[in-house]
Amino acid sequence: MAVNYIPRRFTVIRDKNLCIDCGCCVRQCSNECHFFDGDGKTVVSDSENCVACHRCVDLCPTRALRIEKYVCDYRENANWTPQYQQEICRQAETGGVLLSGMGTPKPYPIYWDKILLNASQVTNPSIDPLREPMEIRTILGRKPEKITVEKKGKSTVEMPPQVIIETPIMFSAMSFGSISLNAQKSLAMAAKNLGTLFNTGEGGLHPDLKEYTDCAIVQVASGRFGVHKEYLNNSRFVEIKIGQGAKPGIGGHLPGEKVNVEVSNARMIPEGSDAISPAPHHDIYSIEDLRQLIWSIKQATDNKKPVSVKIAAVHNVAAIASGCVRAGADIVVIDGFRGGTGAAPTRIRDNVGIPIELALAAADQRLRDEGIRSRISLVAAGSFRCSADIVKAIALGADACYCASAPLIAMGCHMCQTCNTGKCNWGIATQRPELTKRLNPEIMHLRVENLINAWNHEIKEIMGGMGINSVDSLRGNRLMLRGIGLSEKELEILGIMHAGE
Amino acid sequence: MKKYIIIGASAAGLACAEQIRKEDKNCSITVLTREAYLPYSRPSISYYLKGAVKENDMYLRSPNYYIEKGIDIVTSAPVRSIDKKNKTVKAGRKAYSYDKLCICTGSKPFVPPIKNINGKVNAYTFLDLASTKAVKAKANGNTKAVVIGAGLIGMKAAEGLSKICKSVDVVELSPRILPSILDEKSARSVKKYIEENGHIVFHLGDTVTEAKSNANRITSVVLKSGKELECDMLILAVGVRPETELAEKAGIKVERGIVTNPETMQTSDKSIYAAGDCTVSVDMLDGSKRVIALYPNAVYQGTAAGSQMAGGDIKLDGAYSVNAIDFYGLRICTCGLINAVGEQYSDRTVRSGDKYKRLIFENNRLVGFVLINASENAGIYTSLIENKTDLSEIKTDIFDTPSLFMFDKAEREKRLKGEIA
Amino acid sequence: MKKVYAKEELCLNCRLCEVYCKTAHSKTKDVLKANKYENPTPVSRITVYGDKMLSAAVNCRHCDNPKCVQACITGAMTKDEKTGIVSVNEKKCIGCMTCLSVCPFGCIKTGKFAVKCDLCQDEDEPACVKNCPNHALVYIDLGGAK
Amino acid sequence: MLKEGQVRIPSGCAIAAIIDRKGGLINGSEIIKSISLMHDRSNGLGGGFAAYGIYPEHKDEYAFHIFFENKEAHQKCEEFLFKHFNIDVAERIPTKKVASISNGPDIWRYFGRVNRVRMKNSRLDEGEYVVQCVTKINAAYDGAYIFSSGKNMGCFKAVGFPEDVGEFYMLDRYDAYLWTAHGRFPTNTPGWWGGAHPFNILDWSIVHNGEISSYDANRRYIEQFGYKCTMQTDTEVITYLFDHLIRHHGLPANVAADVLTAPEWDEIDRMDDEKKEYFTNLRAIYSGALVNGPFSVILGSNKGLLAINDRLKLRSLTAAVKGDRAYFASEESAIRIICPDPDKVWSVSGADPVFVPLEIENKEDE
Repeated sequence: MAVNYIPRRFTVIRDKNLCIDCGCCVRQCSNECHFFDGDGKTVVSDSENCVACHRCVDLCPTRALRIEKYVCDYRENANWTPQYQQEICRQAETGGVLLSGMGTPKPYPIYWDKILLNASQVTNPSIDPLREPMEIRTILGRKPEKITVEKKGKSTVEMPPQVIIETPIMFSAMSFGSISLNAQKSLAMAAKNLGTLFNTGEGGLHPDLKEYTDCAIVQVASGRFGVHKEYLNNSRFVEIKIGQGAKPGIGGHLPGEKVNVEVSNARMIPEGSDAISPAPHHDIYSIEDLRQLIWSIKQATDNKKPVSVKIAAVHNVAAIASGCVRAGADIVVIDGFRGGTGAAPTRIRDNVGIPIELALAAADQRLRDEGIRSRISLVAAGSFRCSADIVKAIALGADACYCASAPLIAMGCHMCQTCNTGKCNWGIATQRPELTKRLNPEIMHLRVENLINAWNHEIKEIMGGMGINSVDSLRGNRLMLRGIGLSEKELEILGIMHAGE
Repeated sequence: MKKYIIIGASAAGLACAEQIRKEDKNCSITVLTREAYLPYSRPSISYYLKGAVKENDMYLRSPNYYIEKGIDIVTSAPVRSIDKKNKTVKAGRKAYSYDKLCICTGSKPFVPPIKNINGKVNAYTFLDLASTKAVKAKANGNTKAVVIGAGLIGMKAAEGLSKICKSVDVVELSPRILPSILDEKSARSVKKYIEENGHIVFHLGDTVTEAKSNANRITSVVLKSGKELECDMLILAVGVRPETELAEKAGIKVERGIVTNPETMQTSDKSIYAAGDCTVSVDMLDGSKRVIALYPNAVYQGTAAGSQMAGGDIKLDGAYSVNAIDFYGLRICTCGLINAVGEQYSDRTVRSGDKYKRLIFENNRLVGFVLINASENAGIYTSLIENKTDLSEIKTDIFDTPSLFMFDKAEREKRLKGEIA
Repeated sequence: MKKVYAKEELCLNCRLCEVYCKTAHSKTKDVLKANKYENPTPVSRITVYGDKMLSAAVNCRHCDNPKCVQACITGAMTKDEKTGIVSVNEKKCIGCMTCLSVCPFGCIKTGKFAVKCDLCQDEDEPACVKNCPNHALVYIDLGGAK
Repeated sequence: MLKEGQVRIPSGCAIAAIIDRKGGLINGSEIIKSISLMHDRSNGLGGGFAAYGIYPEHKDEYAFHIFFENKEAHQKCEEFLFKHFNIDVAERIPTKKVASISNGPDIWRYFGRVNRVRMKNSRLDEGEYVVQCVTKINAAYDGAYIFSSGKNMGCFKAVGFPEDVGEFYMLDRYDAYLWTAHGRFPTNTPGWWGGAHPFNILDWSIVHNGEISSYDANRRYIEQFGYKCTMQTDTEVITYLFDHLIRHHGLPANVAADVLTAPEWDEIDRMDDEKKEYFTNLRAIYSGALVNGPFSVILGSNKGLLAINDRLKLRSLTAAVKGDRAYFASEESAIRIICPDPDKVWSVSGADPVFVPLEIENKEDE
C-alpha cells in the first residue's frame, strides 16, 4: 500500500473473551474491516477502513466489538490542526476537491442551544396535553388576503390549493439515487401514516412509490431529472429547488456507478451516466425567470398544486425569500447551512451559508414587515435534532420544519459521513442491492413514525406548558423564546429578548 | 361400516391402518400380528441389543393411541389362511371377515444350507424382538459370536454383539460388506473403520459349511475355506425373503414377492392389497423389479395401500431405495442406484479422511448417492432423485452442500413455503 | 399452522438466527456461554444458505405429510396432531438419520440424535424470528394443515 | 422600572358588562355596583369602564379622552389634534378627589370631526385616518396617551380599584345603553393609567380577563397590517384584531369572533361539509389571529356587545338575560347583585360566543 501520510481514524477493538466467531461482523461490513483468519474460523479485524458506522457493533450478538477513536498525536498547533494537515495530505495525493457527506461537523454556533423556551406559571394555566386537545395540524399554501362569507358558517372565498399536514414536521428532499429506494419508501410509508409529506428530491418518483403520491413533494431541480407532467401531478406540492443549505451555489453530482437501472428509469437518464445537476437552473438567471417557472408548473398542474421554492440560507436570504413570494411561491423553504447532503465539497459545506435560526428569523420578520407573511407558508430546514428545535423554529416563525438527518438516524444512520462512498452499511446512502436490502421498510417506517410521534408528543407537551393548545398560536410567538449568552445583535436578528428580561 | 383387515403389524401394516383411519373415520380396522407385541421398531432391535434403547421406547405408538384411533391390534394371532371368495381370514380359531384386506407379512429369514444346525439352541435369527430378546438373554462377556451375513441385519447384529461379546466373527459370501447399500470403494473403507472401532473379524468371500456341536449346542463352525471358528452363538443373517406363503396359498399372484399394481398396491385380487417387504417393487430409477426391503419404502407402500383401500387418492410415486445407518458413529446415507452399471451412468466421488461422497448420475439426472459422514442435506439429493430433476436446469454445482439456492427463485419459494415436499 | 418463513429479499446473511437458535436450544440459554463454552456445542436448527447477494434461512417446514415422520424407523419423529409441530423424541431416536436422508429441504441436522426445529414451543415466538434484525423471518400462518 | 408598553405584563382580572338591547339608558352606578362586588379579583392597580351613548349632544363627533403627563405633551398633542381634526370642545374631564387614587395625569376630552382636507390628502378612509392619528400620538408623543377615540362613547380608566375609579370619574352622572367594566390584577408592576382597561380604538372597546399565551403570535400577525402594539397588552391586541377583521376585512362580528375562538380540529372534522370548509378556511387564513390561552373578553361597540371565552374555557364568564337587558360578569354574583332574578343564566362556552346586537338603528352608524 502506498504511504499516504494519514493515520487511520478508528480502531476496532474485539474482546476475544466475548467474540463467538459467528462471523456476523464479517458478513456485515462493506468496508471489509472484519474477516476470518487463515483457519477459516477465527474472526479478526483490520481497522484501516473503519468509518465508525457501528453496523458490526450493533449487530454483534455478544457485544464483543467497540470502536475507538484512533489517537495519534501531532505536535500541538491550534492553527494547523490535525484535520487540516490530513486534508492537505489527501489533496496532495489526489489533487481533487474534498468531498463529504451529511451536515457540517464544524463547531459553528447552534442557536437552538442558545434559545430557551417559556412556560406558564400562576397567571396562566399550563395545559395538560393528555386531557385537552393539543393541535399541531398545519396548513401550507398560499392564503387569500381575507375570507369572504355569505354568513357565519358559510365561506364564499375561493381558496388556492392548501396542503394539510398533521404535524409541522415533514421529511426533506432526499433523492432516490442519493438514498436507496427502501429508505425513501420507509419515509413515504411513515409520511402516509403520520399524515405528513416526504420529498422525492431531484431523483424522480420511482413507480414503487405511486401509492404514496398523496404524501409526496416532488422536486424540480436544476437537473430536471425525472420531471414530466405526470410526475408534477403525482404530488401534494411541487418544490423548485434553487439551493441546498449544505452546498449553496453548488449543483449536484450523482456518480454513474450509482445510476443503476432503477435510478436511471426514475431520473430518465441513461444507465451508468453521471447525473449532474448544474449549479444554477439554466432557465433561471433572475427572479422574473423564477416567476415564469412557477407559472409553468402551475399550468402543468392545472393550478391544483402549491409550488414551493427552496433556497439555501445565504447572506441576503430575507430579501430573496420576499422575492420568491412575490414571484408566486406559495411556500418558501429556507435551508440552513448545517443541513445534510449526500455529498458536498467539504469547503463549501463547512464555509458557505448562514445558520437557519438567523435566516428564518430574518426572513419571517422581513415578510411581516412587508405584510405578506400570512399569505404564504414558510418552511425551515437544516438540522433539527429534537422536538425543542422544532418548537423554537416555529416560535421564530416557521410554519413547518423539514427533517432528514433525524429520520435517517432513526433508520440506522450513524453520521459516519461517508454517504459519498456508496458503501452505506445501513442500506441508506447506497444502491448496492446487498446493502439496500438491509433496510426493511416494514421496520424502518415504524421507527420513523415512532420518532415523529415522540416528537409530536414532546411538542404538545411543550406547547401545553406554554398554555398554548394550537400550533397556530406558537407560530411566530417569539415571546416564548429567550436568548442565553447571545449578543445584542444576535438577539435583535432573532427578534427575541435575553433570558431574564 | 366397512371392515378392513391388515395382516402384519410392522411398518407397512401400521402405516396402512393409520392411513385408512385418516380417510375413513367410521370403519373397523383390525390388524392381525403373529407377534406378541404391539407394533415396534424392527430396526431398533440392534440398539436394544446393545442397550442403546429400552424396550418401552421401541414401540412405535403408545397403547392408548390404538384405542384413540380405533385400530384393533390383535397380537399372537398368526393368520392361517385367506378365503378370497368369502372374504375372510382365519387366525387361530377365529375367522375375520373383511371388505378390504392388506397383506403386510414382511419377510422371513433365509436360512442357508449348513450341516448340523437344525435344532441347535444357540443358533439364532435376528429379525424381530422375540429373537433379539433370546440373543440378549444369552450373550455375555465370554460369548464368542459368529454372524453369517454382512448385510444390514448381520452388520447391525454384529455391531450390537461386539459391545457385549468377547469376540465377533462375520462370515460373508460376497467379497465386500453391506453390498446393498455400499459401492465397492466405500465398502472397503467402512470395513476398515468397523474393524478398527468394533474389533470385528471379517471372513469375506467365505461361507459356513458346517457346525460342530456338543449335544444340541454348537461349539464351532467350519468355513468353506477350511477355517474353523469357535462359536457359542451363531447368528443367521444371510438375508431375508418375502413372506408370501399365505398369499400363494390363497391364489394371489406371486413372483419373487407378492405382485401389486405399483401405484395402488392392489394385488391380483381386487379386494386384497399388499405392502412392505413381502411385495416385489418396480424400482422407479431403472425399472427393475426387485424386493426393496427398506423401512421408508414399506411406509410409503402401506400409506398408498391404505389410502386406496379406503377410497383415497394417495398413490405410490414409485419405489426407490433410501437408507441411513450408522456403525460406531460412522454415518452412512445412501439412495438410489449405487451399484449401477452401464454407459449411461457416471459418477463424481470425493474422499477425504473418513468422509466419502459419491454421486451417481444417469445422463442429466441424479440417480444415486453414497454419503459417509457427509450427509448434510442429503434429503435434497433424495428429492432430486425422486423428482427426476433435470440437472441442466440447475445453475449451481450440486456437489457441495446442497441447498435450496440450487433452485431458481420460483422453485425456491415453493419449497420455502413447503409446497413441494 | 404458524410456521417460520424466510423472506430472502430481506435476509442479511448475518446468521444471527443460527446464533440465537443455538442459544435457545442450549443448556445455559446464554448467548455467550451457549456459543462459546458449552460442550457439546448446541446445534442450530436453522441454517442460512446463500451469499451476501442472496441468502435465506431454512428450517423445518413442518410439512402436512412429513417424509421424515413416514421414514422414521423408530417412531421417534412425530407430527403433533394439535399443533402440527414435527418433533423428535430423543428417547426413541437412534440417530440413524433416515429422516435427514428424505427431508427435501435439508432441515434436519445431525447430532447425537436427529436435530430439528421445534418452533421453540415454550416461547411465543421462535428465537430465530425474535432475533432477526431485519424481520427477514416471520412467524405466520399461511395455511397448511396442522 | 419599565412600565406597560415597554414590557409585557401578565395580569388577571374581573370584568362585567350590561347592555340594553333597545337602547334604554342605564346609570353608571349599576355597573359600579356589579364590578365592585368582585373587589378581590383586582389589586388596585387598574380599573376602568366603557360607556356607550353617553354623549348624545356630540354624537357625530369623535370623543378623544387623553392622559397628559406634562404640559409639553399636552401642548404638542393639542397642536397635532387641532391640525388633524376640527375640534369643537376641549375640556378637562370632571373628576372627584378619591383618597386611593393619586399621582394621576391631567385628563382631558376633546370633541371634534376629522379635518377633511388632511384626510383626503392622506388617501385614507375616515376610520383609518383616525386610527393612524391615535397611533401616532400614542407611539410618538411621549407623555400623551389617547385612551378613548369613539363617537358617543367613552372610556374612563385609572390606577385604582374599579369602584374607586367609578367614583373618581363620577360615573353616576352618566347614563349609557352599554357599560363594560374592568378590575385589574397585574403582576410585577406599579400600574400605569394607560395600561388600565378598557382598551379602545374608534368605537371598539375591550375588557378582558386572562392572559393570552398566543400574544406575540397575534401581535406579530396584526402588526403586519399597520397596527403598532404600543401597550403590549392582550386587550390592545384583541381590539386590533377585531378592528382589523371587522373594519378592514368587513367580517360580521360573529365571524370575527369565530376567527379568534375557532373550534378545535377534532370538532371541525366532525362538521358537515359547508361548516367544515368555513372553519378550515378561517383557520387557514387567520391562523395568526387565533387567540389561545385563558381569556374572557367583552367587546363593546355601537352595534352591540360580543362576549367570548377561550376554547378550553379556562376563564370564567357568566351571562344572564332579563327583559331587554343582558348582563355579563366574571362571577355570577356580580350579576345577581344588580339583577337578582334573571330570566336565564348561563356560562359562556368557548365554542359559542354570545353576541347581543343593539336593536335600534344607530344614528352614528353611517
